[in-house]
Formats: sequence, structure tokens, C-alpha cells
Amino acid sequence: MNPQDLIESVTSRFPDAVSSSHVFRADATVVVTPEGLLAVARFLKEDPELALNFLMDLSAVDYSAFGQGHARGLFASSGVAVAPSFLIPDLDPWPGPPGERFAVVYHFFSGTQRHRLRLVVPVPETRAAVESLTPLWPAANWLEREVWDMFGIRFEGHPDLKRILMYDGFEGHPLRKDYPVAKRQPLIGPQN
Amino acid sequence: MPDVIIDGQEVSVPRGTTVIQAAEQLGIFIPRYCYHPGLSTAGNCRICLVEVEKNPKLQVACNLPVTDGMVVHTRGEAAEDGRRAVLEFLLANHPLDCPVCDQSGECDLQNFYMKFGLYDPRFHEHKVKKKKAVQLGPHVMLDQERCILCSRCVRFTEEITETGELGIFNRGDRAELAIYPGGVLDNPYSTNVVDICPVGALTERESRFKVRVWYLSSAPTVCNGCSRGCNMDMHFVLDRPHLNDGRRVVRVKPRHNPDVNQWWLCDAGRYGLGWIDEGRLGEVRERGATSTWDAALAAIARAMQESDRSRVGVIASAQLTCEELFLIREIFDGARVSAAVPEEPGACDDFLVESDKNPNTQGARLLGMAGPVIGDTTGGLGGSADVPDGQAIAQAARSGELDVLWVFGHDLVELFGAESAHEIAQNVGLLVFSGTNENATVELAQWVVPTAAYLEKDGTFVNCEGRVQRIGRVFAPPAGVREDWSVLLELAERSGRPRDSHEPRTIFAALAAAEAAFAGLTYESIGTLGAPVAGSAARVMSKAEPTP
Amino acid sequence: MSNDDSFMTSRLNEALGWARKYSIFQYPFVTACCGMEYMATACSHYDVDRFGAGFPRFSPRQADVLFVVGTISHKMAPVMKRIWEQMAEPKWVVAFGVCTCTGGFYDNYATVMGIDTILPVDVYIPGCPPRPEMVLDGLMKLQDKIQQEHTTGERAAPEPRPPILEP
Amino acid sequence: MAVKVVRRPELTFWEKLYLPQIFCGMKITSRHFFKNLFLHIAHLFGRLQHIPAAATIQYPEELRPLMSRYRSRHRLTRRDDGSPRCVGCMLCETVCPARCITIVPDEHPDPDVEKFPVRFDIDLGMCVYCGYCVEVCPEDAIRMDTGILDLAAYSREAMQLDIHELLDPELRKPVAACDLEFPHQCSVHGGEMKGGWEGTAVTPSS
Amino acid sequence: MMVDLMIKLVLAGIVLFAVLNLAGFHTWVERKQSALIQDRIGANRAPILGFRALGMFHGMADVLKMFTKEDIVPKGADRTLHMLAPFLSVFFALVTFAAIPFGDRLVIGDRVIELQVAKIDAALLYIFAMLSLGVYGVILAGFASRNNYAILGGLRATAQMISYEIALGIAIIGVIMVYGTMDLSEIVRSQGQLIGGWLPRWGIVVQPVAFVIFVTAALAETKRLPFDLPEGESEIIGYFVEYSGMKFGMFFLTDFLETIVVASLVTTLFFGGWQVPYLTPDGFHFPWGWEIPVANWLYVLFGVASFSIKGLIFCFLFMQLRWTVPRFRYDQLMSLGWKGLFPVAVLNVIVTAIVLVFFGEAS
Amino acid sequence: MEEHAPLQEATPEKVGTHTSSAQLEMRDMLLNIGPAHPAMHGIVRIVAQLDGEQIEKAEVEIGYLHRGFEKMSEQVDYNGVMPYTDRLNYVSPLINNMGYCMSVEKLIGISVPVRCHYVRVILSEISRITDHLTCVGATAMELGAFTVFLYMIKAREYLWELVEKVTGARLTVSFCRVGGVKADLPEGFAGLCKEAFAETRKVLVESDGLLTRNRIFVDRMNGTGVISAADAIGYGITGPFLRGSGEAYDVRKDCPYAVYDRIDFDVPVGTRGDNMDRYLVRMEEMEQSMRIVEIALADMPPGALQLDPDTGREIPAAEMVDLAKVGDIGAISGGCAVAGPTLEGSGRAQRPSIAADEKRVFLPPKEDVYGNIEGLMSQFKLVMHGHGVRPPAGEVYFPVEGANGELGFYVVSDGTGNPYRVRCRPPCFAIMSALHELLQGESMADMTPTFGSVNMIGGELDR
Repeated sequence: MNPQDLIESVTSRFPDAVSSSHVFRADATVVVTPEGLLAVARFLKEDPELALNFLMDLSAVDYSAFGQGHARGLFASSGVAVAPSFLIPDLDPWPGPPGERFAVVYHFFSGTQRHRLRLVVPVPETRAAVESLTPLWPAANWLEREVWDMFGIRFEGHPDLKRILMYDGFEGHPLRKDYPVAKRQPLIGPQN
Repeated sequence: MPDVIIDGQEVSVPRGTTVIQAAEQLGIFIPRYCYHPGLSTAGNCRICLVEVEKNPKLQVACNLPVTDGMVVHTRGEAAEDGRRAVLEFLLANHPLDCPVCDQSGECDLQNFYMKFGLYDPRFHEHKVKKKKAVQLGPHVMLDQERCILCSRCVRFTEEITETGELGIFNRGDRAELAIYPGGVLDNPYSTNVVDICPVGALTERESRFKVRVWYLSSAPTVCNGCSRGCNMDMHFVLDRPHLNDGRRVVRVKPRHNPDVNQWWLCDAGRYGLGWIDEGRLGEVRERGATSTWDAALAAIARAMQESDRSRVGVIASAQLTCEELFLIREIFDGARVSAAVPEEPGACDDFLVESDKNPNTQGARLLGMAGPVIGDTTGGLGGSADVPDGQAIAQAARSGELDVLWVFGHDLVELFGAESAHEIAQNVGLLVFSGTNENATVELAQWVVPTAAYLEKDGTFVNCEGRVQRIGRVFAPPAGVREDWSVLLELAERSGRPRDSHEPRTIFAALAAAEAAFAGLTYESIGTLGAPVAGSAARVMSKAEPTP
Repeated sequence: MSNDDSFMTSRLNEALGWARKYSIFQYPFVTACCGMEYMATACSHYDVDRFGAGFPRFSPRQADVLFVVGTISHKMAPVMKRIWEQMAEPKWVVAFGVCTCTGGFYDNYATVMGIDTILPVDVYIPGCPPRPEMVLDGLMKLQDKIQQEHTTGERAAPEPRPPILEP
Repeated sequence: MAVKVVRRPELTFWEKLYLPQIFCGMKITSRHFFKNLFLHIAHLFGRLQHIPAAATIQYPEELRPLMSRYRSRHRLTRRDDGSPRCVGCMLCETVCPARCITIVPDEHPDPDVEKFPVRFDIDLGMCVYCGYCVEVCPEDAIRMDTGILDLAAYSREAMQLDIHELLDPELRKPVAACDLEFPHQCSVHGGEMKGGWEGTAVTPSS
Repeated sequence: MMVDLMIKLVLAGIVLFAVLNLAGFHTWVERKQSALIQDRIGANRAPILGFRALGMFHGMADVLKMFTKEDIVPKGADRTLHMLAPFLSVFFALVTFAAIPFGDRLVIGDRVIELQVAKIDAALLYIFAMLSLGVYGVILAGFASRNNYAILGGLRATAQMISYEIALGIAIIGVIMVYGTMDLSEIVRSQGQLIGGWLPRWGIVVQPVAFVIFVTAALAETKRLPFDLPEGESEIIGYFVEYSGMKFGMFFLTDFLETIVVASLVTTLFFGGWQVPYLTPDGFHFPWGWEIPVANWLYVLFGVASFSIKGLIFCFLFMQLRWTVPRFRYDQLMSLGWKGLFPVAVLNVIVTAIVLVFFGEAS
Repeated sequence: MEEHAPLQEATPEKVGTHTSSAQLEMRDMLLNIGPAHPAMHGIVRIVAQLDGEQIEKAEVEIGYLHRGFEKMSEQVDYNGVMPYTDRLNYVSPLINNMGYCMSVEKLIGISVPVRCHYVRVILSEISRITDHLTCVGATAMELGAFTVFLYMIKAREYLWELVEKVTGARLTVSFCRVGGVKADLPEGFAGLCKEAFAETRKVLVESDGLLTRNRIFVDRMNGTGVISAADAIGYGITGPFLRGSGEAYDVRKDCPYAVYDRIDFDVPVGTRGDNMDRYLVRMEEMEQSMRIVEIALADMPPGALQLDPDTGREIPAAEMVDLAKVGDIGAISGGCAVAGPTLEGSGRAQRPSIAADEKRVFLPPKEDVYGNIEGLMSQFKLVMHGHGVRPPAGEVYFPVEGANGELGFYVVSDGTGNPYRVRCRPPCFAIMSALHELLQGESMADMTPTFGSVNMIGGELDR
């Protein structure tokens, strides 16, 4: 199935749950509301046409600093800001981040159909939680734990949501954009 | 109002607007070297070529007034080709200097080459050699090889400073920028030529080779050099302390504000920031011995509570922000407080430099902490005559009328002479000095508390025209140093007068609620360009520019 | 070992140094990339056994040298400290690779910036990862150090290092 | 699509008795053993030296040839007059992912040079040998071709190279006399060219 | 009497010296052998007075170092038992040698000296007793360390040794039945006979099955690969995980000692001990008719040399095996012991018995 | 002195206790394996509840080598991520390099020359062999077959020589660049490859002889660590581990990238999904990888290894810089710079075959940097903070076949010079998440081969 068809089959089935969709660089992306996630995922897995039986990846993005790169002291000699560098022009631009602070990103792959689909679930900071996919894929177990660990997004229905890469007692979620990169919380030793 | 279509977007602009300006209104950037919005149009660099429909040849956008129904293409193949050719020509004799050139990183030759140049060089001849590292004046170095003869600097000296030190000499590929024989580029605004130079021909001596520009961080702030309050960008480096001899502030660049300083900044303001990284007070001292904030504030609070209000004096400063002055006024309610001290007026001119070297005198007046200055031309914005000035408080202190005297940043020795200062120190029960740098008063004070420089704290200044401008916080104060407002808030807490606000933003909100002149203002409405206080005659420049 | 053993002649001490120097049982505390080069060093092409160090012991009790090979994260640091504590005297520590020497380019929330902030390190082998030759050089430096300690009669005071803080 | 199902070994009764395969295995190991033993003995008598008896490179005595592209310890190249070619453009400092390069540039009295490094330190304790510094250098001022491998040190400080050691790979700390025209900061440690290059080094067997 | 005692003491001293040195030498051989197998060089650096001696001194360095290494008794461990375990291990391994004859009778004047430290009638039983007691060292080590890994290792070792001892014992019953004695010297002596006039009546010839079982089971007793489960470095590290310094060295030594014990036993039981084929006390008698007379001392010397060479060959083979095969799994090991070796050994005894009953005279 | 570290960490409340009818308290042994345990490759911890030798329940804890790859990637520019990717799967760094580069190239929307693809393919296949060698060798060692391990590392050493020859480093190569590779293959590489492969094949034959039909080994591997294809898919397992279970999913075949669709090779699959299958699949994959390299070397389009002597002459780099500095461009134009040996194979002559023709992405050849202002400027523009490679805003996911399975990079760009987010889909993470199920009910000793066949690489697992 080509990306457009993939999107079409999901959107037509779940017109309410799908808030938007796009194809960027041949990657099909469907943006799904947190409420509709589980149903959509089940459909993706069980529909014989789609047969997306692999949950390849589950991660998240913190969009809170999107487009706000660190201000460098670059000075525009004419008093009008010149972008310090070129941007490679894009003929087929990406529609932009999905809106909320966080986006949980699922990558599905079909072992039989050999197609891929990306599911993006925007999650607001105030209620950073989505449904867990562990009932459908055991692979989601650890991946969701990692997202919880790194981003602090909760997964409802997860059997054992606890930190996986960091240790207990680590405060904060390091991959959030507001976590300073070198803020250490050592278990022993000096705060180096 | 002719209507013009640029890259498919329609805009209507006043007659006489050039294509480059019209495009800017649409957010379309047309490359330029010689064109500068603050200067006259020269049209000699020809990089701003655009395609105009029904016109066989490419046109220079900076010198082409729009006409009704004009259709312009700035990104077409033809325009880009033309520009590419111009760029290739400009680069033919350009030396291979990026490694040693301070401009690389903000150089428009680099920018435009990567933006649309990207051609393979075809130049295989010997490059013309010219003089390198010519010192033009106290602040400016010239490299003639790098110069692309855009003449911005020449026009600046002719039109803005009207001193005309610079000129372009010789012809053809021997043409070079130079100073008129025997001249020195030493006018009070000379460093602006560095700012407007689109390439690395003119560089600043002070920050030459200190830090590569791509290491710099920048933050908008306001100059505290005089009451004009010019807008500027502070360029600093924090993460590479081996550079710039460990100092944080690297350089200052003017920030465009059509209503205050346009594109310019005087040299005095630009180079007046050495004190921020040198000779700073680092720790709390009690009679010269290192102490703690806790001890200091406890002692001061106790002294304040024990003494009668009328026997407490504060010599505040017009270097403090409105928020801090407001806090002082509220906390030392009933005490003798003044932000005005007898200082010699400094140099001034009719362009940017003001004689009052304090950035917030107007703010102090509006808060009733300074009287109107005799001969003040900017019009009676606040300030009542019955406010004691610093002299009076010092006199009271000298004659033993005060138990507690707090001096904010001033050097009593310098102001009143060593003898008076010593007497004050002897006759006052508790002399507190808070400030940023070492000075003679530090020796005399019982308590010395180090406070943040203005770049290290948030707050607002009111300039001589009555424009409130936010100074922002550029970087954090050094360890052990606290902002004045936080010291004052803690003191208020300790002396039993806690306040609701806990940060400059909320202090300002309280201030705006209390003072009519500030009514309705918030940090958001002040923005980066400032806002006039009620009743001010703040100048509003006609030449409004869309802010970047 | 202790210098007040008056009967222990310097010759004996030297012999002891000789023995310790040529019988290095290592505890390879292998965590990351450097482990690949550690393997290479131990295997046929470089054969660390030539120096008498070819006998890795996986019990810290029996090891003489703690080879900390690879990045130490904050999560791992207590384990490493523990193993070092469990080693029997005399013991030495080798920091293998830049992550253990200084933390390298993983200057972030997760990693320890140099194990010498936690343990006393005797020999640093920089490199990312160090080539086996560098490792062997480091090993020889360690041997020199061991011999030196015994020739002078006592363990030389370690190089200045950041204070070791108890957890 | 070519899918190849791997053939699982079905053991014969004979093989299930352990012994035959153990003997086969011992045959392989013994072949190595006796061949190497024979070669070692032959080498002892100066014979068959072209066939190595072991894969081992006896490192301090014998050097494995480094590949010409191998990125070893850095050095700074010099001009003809002995001063560093580096002009302190700091591209290497910029690109260094480990931030192990520290350059302090200053103005050179010679206007043709303009800029030069007063300090050029590389902290080998941080360097990850990615070679980016060499790749970005616009002056051919830094190279990673010294072949120096003995970088192990007894302290962090000893892993920090200053401009002297970078300019002269033979130099060892402490540097006694400063041979540079401009005063630089000197501290400890250095290196010695070890390890030969491809084609020039002795082969492992000899 | 006094002289006898002296002779025994000297003999004991010689054996002790030889065995301990052999164990030390063994470490070197093992190191070098593995190096050769693996295309390496192996230890070759430690010099004494500038001599490197192919790295032979590394072993000395190891010992010297281990003696001076701090001795750690883990918190909560039983100090006495913890201390005792390695000594037991080494002790039982060493005393085993007492019963092994390493040469025929040496006749000096009218004094006949048995080249065996202790002439015990039931030497085999003694050896088994001692080998079995060796288990205590291991299990105590495991138990006294108060460490899960050590306990696991100790348990494994115990189970393994006890299980394999049964196969071992039963395998030997066949040998005992064939030679009709439990005195090792006698067993060796009866191996000097020839079958059909040309084939030495060695254990390997008359009891090949028992040989295989014995070697397998004996290897398991030594806890070396492929039977090194109790130490299984990459699995459970071993019962001696908590031992440091020379105590660990003692376990290490025990390993080598046991290898030598096993090699000696195999030699004694199945390869004619000190017997040299066709060599009788008065000289060589080759089946094809040659005869070379040999003096008694030379005959004894030949015997000792024969014993040593055979023993060393077995040591070598065991080590070669150690560097060739992977390790068993615990249950596979057990099933090999109980389901493989044990029934075969029993069968072997039965078959031997039947053969002896029916063809007893023939052999 | 205290007890051995891992043991004391077992907290008493975790110890499962149950009381039998005879009121005898039976306690399951709780064994804490790792993080510092020889079979754990240093960095995982398995808390195993043992009933005798049998693992009743295993809990796998990871994160001991978490070093913030994803966070660090946000701090550096696009090419700066490269050294970090090296250290993800540090046994086959070139595949990581390639995967990351290809995902950024997809994001930018550029393609690289065919020869560059071939170079990447050749090097990643060599890396795959080294990875499998290490994995199989380490497994064998942990099973006690120490010699096999040494043989395999010996073979790896020969392959690393190849890698060093091309990339200038043995392990952390940082060889790929966004838009190409650092340098072309050196002259005579095919010959060297042949020699190294001959040695490798010899080792493979020997190892095969020592292991494959050895009953001890077969017994250890057969029927242990069994996972069905369906379960494996559920856990998102890919790579040799999945193929061992009989599912022939290989990114190189199913979603071909680079030039894999032009190369004929087989995908080995197993039948039962046990350790033996995975061992056999890996052994076969090494053979296939060698085949791929051989085909690729034969098929790849020729590149200019040296400059044509008629048009270019060699000028020492220093001389070139000095001449250009005094403006004598004529004297150096068309010349070929002789820069440091580490930059071999990346000159102007090789440039068209190793890098995309996109000046906004790839550093200019050294000749241009030394010899003309345009090259110098683009060098600066690409290196300076905030100026370098700036892909358009967007998100892409690009999978390649890593040594352990599908290695995907999900890159989000916000149009600035630093990646906004780099997510690595580590193949062994999925396998590790299934490990507890593989271990459950097995004997303690089976943990070794099962864990070995996972080929857990800490750098990639914990990132």
C-alpha cells in the first residue's frame, strides 16, 4: 500500500480520531487523538489489509522548544535580521509540529505488506498521558517505560510503569527540553 | 499608494518607497551590501538585483522606486544568476581571510554565497594586494583587501556624524577605502562603521580576535551609560572562559529602535561596560571580613527595627531599576530616601549622548525619589522639589542624625570628599554599602553587600524622554552576588514588612498599580522596544520599521 | 609493604614489586565500547598475557587491578565503587578510555565525568577507545608504577585527584 | 527473494557419544599447537622466519604497521620559521565534539599573520579521535599523523598537551626551554614516535 | 626402623617437592600451551637476572604475589570454615599422592625400597577416600563464604563430584576384578604381563570402557573444562568467589594437583604405571626375541621416567581438552553421569564379571 | 569487608518465600546477576529467582550504560552526531553511521552517488561480520570454548585492519557524513579484502569444526531460549534473532536501501527459534556478508583514486595555503592538495564519487578550502555553530539492517543547525525486553547462551 492509501484507510475508518495526516518524504503520518489511539492501533494490527504487526518504535518528542534554537550573538549589519544561514529549500514542506507540547510517536511496520505508518499522538503538558499499547504488543512495555522515564508521559494501563534507563530517585525527565543537559543527580561522588 | 506585486504577494506602499523596502514589508529579504535603511541610497554594490516584469534588464532593488502595477521577482533564476555574477566579481579579489577575519560568521559574503552563490570559482589570476590591518582610529581597524567598496561607512561619516573622515580612493580594481590623509576616525560614533560594514573590512579593535562570533550569545538590553537609554544587544560568552580573558561581555551592538537610537550607538556607551567583569565585589563583608548574606541581612534588619524611621537614611541611585527604587521607597517608608546625588553633568551632544549619566533618573523622579533638575529640558515629568537630595542625607549622616545609612552603589569619597566620607562612617551607627564594584566607600562601610550589575538582573529604566524600557537579564550574577531587588525583598521580609511580589515582573505590576505614570503598563506591553509613560513626550520617530 | 617492617630488606621489597608487576590479575569492569578494544588487547594479536596480565578474575577479591573499561554512568558508579572496595590490597585502578579518564564527550546528566572523582586512579589510558598499543603502554606504565612503589619502599602517594566523597 | 533455511546439525549416534567430535576439536587445536610449536622452534634456529608462529605482535619491541589514514595523536604543523601554521581561526575548537581543544588567539605583531594562538591545548583525556579538527582546518595546521601511541599517563594533567608538545612530537614534559618566539604556557608530559607506518614498519614475523 | 622411616620421609619429601613443582610447572605449560593453540605468545616477560626463561617465572610471580595479598574474610562468613576450606582442598589433593607408586622396587644393597610413599594394601580405597574428602574443601568454601554464587558453586561441585565418584568407583571395580587386587603397586605389576606374548596387559587393553568412564569421571572430579561448572567463570564465577590471596591460590593449586592425581591414576590403572613395555626387572624382552639386560637402578629409573612421561602426556591431553570444548550444562552433566556413565560402568562390571567367570583362566 | 556487590543488592522483600505443609520455610534463592558480571557484558542486571538451578522468574534491568545519546544529539550539529552514533552499537559502528546519515539525507532530500552507496554497503557488511564474530565468539567463550573466542577475535582483527585502512580508526570510525562518506576506498582495497576474508573463512571453518557438531555445544544451544516467530514479532524483535525463528524479515531485502537491491544474497532463516538457530543464522550471515562485499567490490563504479596527472599536479597543502594567502591563485588552481594522510581519499578528484553534489551539506574538498575564497567560505559556513547543515523542518524515520536487526533513526528537524530530536530505534532493546520470557523456566546455565545470542550491546540498548 502506498502512503496515501494507508492514510486514507485509517482516516476513512476513524474520521473522529484522526485529527490530521500528511506524507512527508514518503513517510505516512497520521495524527491521532489520545482517546482514539487504542482503537486505531488495534485496527492497524488486526486489519488484514494493513496488517501492521510490528510496533517498531515508540518514542516521543518534546516540541516545547521547536524553532527556538539558542540565540547566538549574530549581528545583522544592515539592522535587519538576516538568517545566519541558508535553509535547504523544501518543495514539499512538512506541516509542522502537531500542536501540543508532547507528541508520542509510534512507528508501525507490516511484516507481510512491507509498509510503514507513523502514528503521532499529541499530548498536552497538563495531562501527559496516553493509553498503553501493551495489551496489543508486548514490545510496548519497555518502550513505554522509556518514554515515561525520558519524557514523563504516563501510559494508562501499563502493567509496570517505572523508570528504565535512569535510576529510582532521579528527578525530572531528561529528554524534556527544559531539563538542562548537564544537570547531574549523582548517586555517589561529587556533583561533577 | 502604488500597488506592487513582489514574488506573487501584493503590497501597497507609499510613493517613493523602493522595491527593497516594499519587499521587506512583505518579509522578503533581498540581499544587499551598500543599501542601509539609515543611510542614503548609493546603489553601487548591485547585489540586490531583481527581475521586474516588462523590463529587459535586471534592476537594483534598492534604488528602484515602486510604481503602480509593478511585478517583481526576487527569487527567479535570472535574478539569482545576476547576483551570482555580482558575488563572483566581488569575491574575485577577496583575500582568503575567513580564518583570521572577525566577521566570519556574520559576514554577508559568506551568507549570500551559501544562500545563492554556490558556484565553482573560475578566478585563476593573482589577487590584488592592498593594505591590511590599518588602524583608522581608536576603535576601528581597516583591512582594505576585504572591503567591497559598498561605501556604507563613507556615507555614515558624511550623513550621520557629518565628520567625513572616510573616502574611497583610486579607481578600478585599485579602488580602496581609506581615511583622508592626516585624519583619524575618532568621532564619538566611530564604531558604528564597524556595525554597518557588511564584510570584515572594518573591525573593532577592542574585541578583535577575542571571540569568534559564533560562540557569542546575545541578549537584548538597554545601555545604562546615559539617560538616553539606547537599545543594544549584549554579546557575551559564558561557556568558553578561556576566551576574552575570562570576561563575559565581549561586545555591544546597537539594537534598532526607531524611537530611541535608530541603528546607532555612541562609543562611550559601547565601551563603558568593563566594570561588569572587573573589580567586582564577590562576597558579603563585615568591616572587611568575609561574612554571609544571612548575617548581613539579619544585622541590617535589626538595626532598622531598632532605630527610629526618621533616623534611617538611604542614598539610592538612579542606576537602580524602577522596581528596586519602588521597593526602597516602600520598605524605607518614612526614612530619608533619595536617589539623586550631586554629580557633575557629563558630555552631551544633540544626537544620542545625554549629559545625565544615570539611566533611570526619570524613573526616580516619577517615583518621587528625586527632584526636578534645574534646567531640565525634557519637561516636568514627576519629581517634587521637597525630596531631599543625597547631599542633604549625607549632611544629616555627618552630623550624627542618622543611625542607619544605606548607600546604593555610590562612592561617598568621590561624591563628598574623603574627609566627609570618613565622618559619615564614624557618625552613622550602621553604614551599609551595596554595590557591584570595589571603591573607596567599601573600606568605610560596616556592611558591604555585593549586588548584581544591571546586566545580571531584570527590571526597567525610564529614559530621559519618559520611555520605560526593560533591561532584561543577560546573564546570571556571579556566585555569592544577589540582585538588589531580591536583597530588598528579603530585608522587607526580615523587618516584618513582607511584600507580595517575588520577582521583578510582579514588583513592576505593583508599581504600575501604585504610580499613575506607569498605569496600565506590564512587561509584555513594554516589550523589547519600550513604551512611553503616561504624559511623556517621548519621541516617536517617523521612520517606523518593522521590528525583526 | 609497610615501611616500618625493619626486617624487610629493600631487596625483598623489590622482589615483591617484581612479583606484583608480573602477576597482574585484572578485574575487567567492562561497560562499553572500550570493551571491544579490551578484547582485542587480550586476544591473539596483542596478547596481554605476555605481560603476565592475561588472567582476568571475575571476582574482585582475587583481582589486583581494576580495569574500568568504558563509560561509567551515575547508575553504574555505586557498583564500581563497591567492586573497588571489595578488592584486596594491594590494588590498583586503571582508567581505560576517555570516558573513564575525564568523562569524554558525554558531558551530560547521565555520566560520571571521570572515575577519578570516585576512585583513586593509578594509570589513565586515554583514547576513544585506546588502541591496544596504547593499552599495553598503559599496562607497562602501571608495571613501572608498581615497581616504583616497591623500590621506594611504600606506595607512592597518588597523584593529586579530586576528593573522594563518601555517598 | 532468496531465503536460505539454515541446516541444523543432526547428530549421528556416533557423534552423540561426544568423543568423536571432541577428538575432531582436539585435532584442530592440536594442529595449531604443533604447527606453532614447530614454527617457534624453527624460528629459534633461524628458519622459516617468513611464516609467523603466532598472530601476536609483540608490541613494545615489534610494531604493528599503522594504516596511513590512522588517526593518532595530533600535532601542529610549523611554518618554515618554526612558528605554528595555526592562525587561531578556532574552527577545530568549534567542531570538536568533545571540546578538548582550547585555543586562545591573539594579535600577531606581523600584520601578514595577524592572528596566532597564544595557547593551543588539546586535552587527550577528552579527545575522541574523530578527526574532525583535521578535516575542518583551513590552514593545514593540525594533523593527526604522529603515530604516537604511548599516551597513558599517571594524572589528568599529564594528558593535556600544550602547544610545545603539539608542535614537536618528540618533546616530553616538562619542557625545559621554550623554543617559540612568543611566551606560551608550559606544563608536563609528551610523547615519542612509536608505531611505524604501513610499508615502513617491520613485519610482525621478523 | 628408623632408617625406613627416614626413607619414607625422604620419599614423601621428594614426592611433595616434585608434585608441587609439577603443579607450578603445570601452570606454565597451561599458559604456553593455550597460547600456542590460540596463536599467541603467552607470558614471557618476567625476567630474573635478565633471563626470561620463556615466561616460566610468571608462575613464581603469581605465587609470591598471592602470598602477600590481603586476605579477606567476608562479613558474616564463618571464619574458621572459611579458613579451613582451601587447606582441606590442598591437603586431600596432596595426600592422595602418597599411595601412588611411581616406580618399581629399588634395591640398594639388601634394602628394598618401594617407590611409593605409603604402601597401603587397599590403596585404591584410600585414594578414593581422599578424593572424596576433597569435596569438603569445596563445599565448605561455598558454604562459608555466605555468597549466593559461592553456595551455588559449592552445591554444584558437591553434586558433581559425588555423582561422578560413583561412576568412577564402579569403573574401577572392573579393573580391580581384572587384577584381583586393590594395591596399586600390585595392579601396576600385574600390568607388566603380556597378553599373547606381545600386548602388555595394561588396563586400557583389558578395560577400555572402564578407561573412558574413568577419564571422564576423573576429569569431572578435577572440575576442569568441560566439567568446570562449579567455577564456570562466566556463569557463577565459582565457589571460591570470596577467596583472595593465597587461599584462592590454594584452590587454584588444587585444580592442578588434582589434574596430576588423575593423570597419575590413569597412568597407574590403565597405562601400566611405571611399566615400560617389554621391560622386566632384568632387562628388555622383546616379543621378537631381542633381549637387553638392564641394571636394577636403571630399570627403576626407566620405570620412574615411564610413569612421569605417561602422566605428563595425560596432563597435556587434559589441558588440550580444556582449551577445545565448551562447558556442560548442569543437568546435562548430571544426566551424563547418572544416565550415561553409571549404567555403562555397571554394565562394564557385569560384563567383566561374566568374562572373568567364564574365561577367568584365560586372562 | 562486605559481600560481593551484586548479591547484597538483592533486597530481602523481593525474596519469594512460601511455606510448605510441613511448616518448613522454603526460600527461593534470589540471584542478582550483574551489572558487573562476566556474562552480562558489564551492563545489565538480571534478578533471577532460582529454584535450584532453574530460573523461575527473571527481571531484567537495564540503563547502566545510559549516556544520553539522544540528549547529546540535540546539543551538536548534524555531523556532530556522527561520533555519538559510532558508540551506539560499537561493534558495528559503520552501520550506525550509515543509518543516521541516510535518515538525515532523507530529511534533506538528497541522494548520494552510487559509488558512495557501495562504499557504505561494503563497510557496513564488514562491520556486520565483525559484529557477528564478536557475538558468536563471546557466546562461545561464555560457554567455555575460549579458543573459539580467540580465533574469532583474531579474524575480527583482520577485518578491523580493513576498516582502519579505509576509515582511519579501528572502532569508532566516524566515517560517514551527511551527504556522503569521508573518503574513498584506498587503492588495492579489493585485494586486501580478499586476504582478510580468506583468514576469516579459515577461522569460520575452524570454529565450525570446534562447535557446530560438538554435542556439548549442541546440547547447550538446542532447544534453549526458544521464541516463536509470532512472539518475536510481538516484541518487535528483528534481525538474526527474528530470522532464527523463521521469519525472513531483513530490511536489506524487504525495504532495500542504498544498493542492496542490486546485490544478490541470501537471507538465512532458522526453523525453531532457539539458540542453535540463531548461532547458525549468524554463521551463515557472515558468509553472506562476505559474499555481498565481494559482489559489491566487483560491481561498484570506479572512482578516481588519483588525480589525472595531466590536469592536476600535487602541491603540498601548506604551500597551497601560503600561495593562496598571498593571492597567487593562478599558481595553485587545478592543483591537487597533498594534505595530511588522514585526509587521504577525500580530495577534489574523489569528491564526485563519495559525496552528493550539494555544497550546503558537504564540506568542500581541501583544494577549494586552501585555494579559493568560495571553498573557504563554505567550509566556514558548514562548520560554524548555527550555520552548518540545516535541513528543512520535518520528521523522518529511516531503517537500516543493523547487526542486531532493524536499526532505525527517527530524526526531527526544526530547521536549525542542530537536530531537534534524534531517536535511535535500537534493535537489541526489543530483544532485551523479551529476555525475561526467554529465561523463564530455563536453567541458570542456559542464561549464558541465550543472553549471548541476544548480542546485547550496551551502547545501543541504553544509548
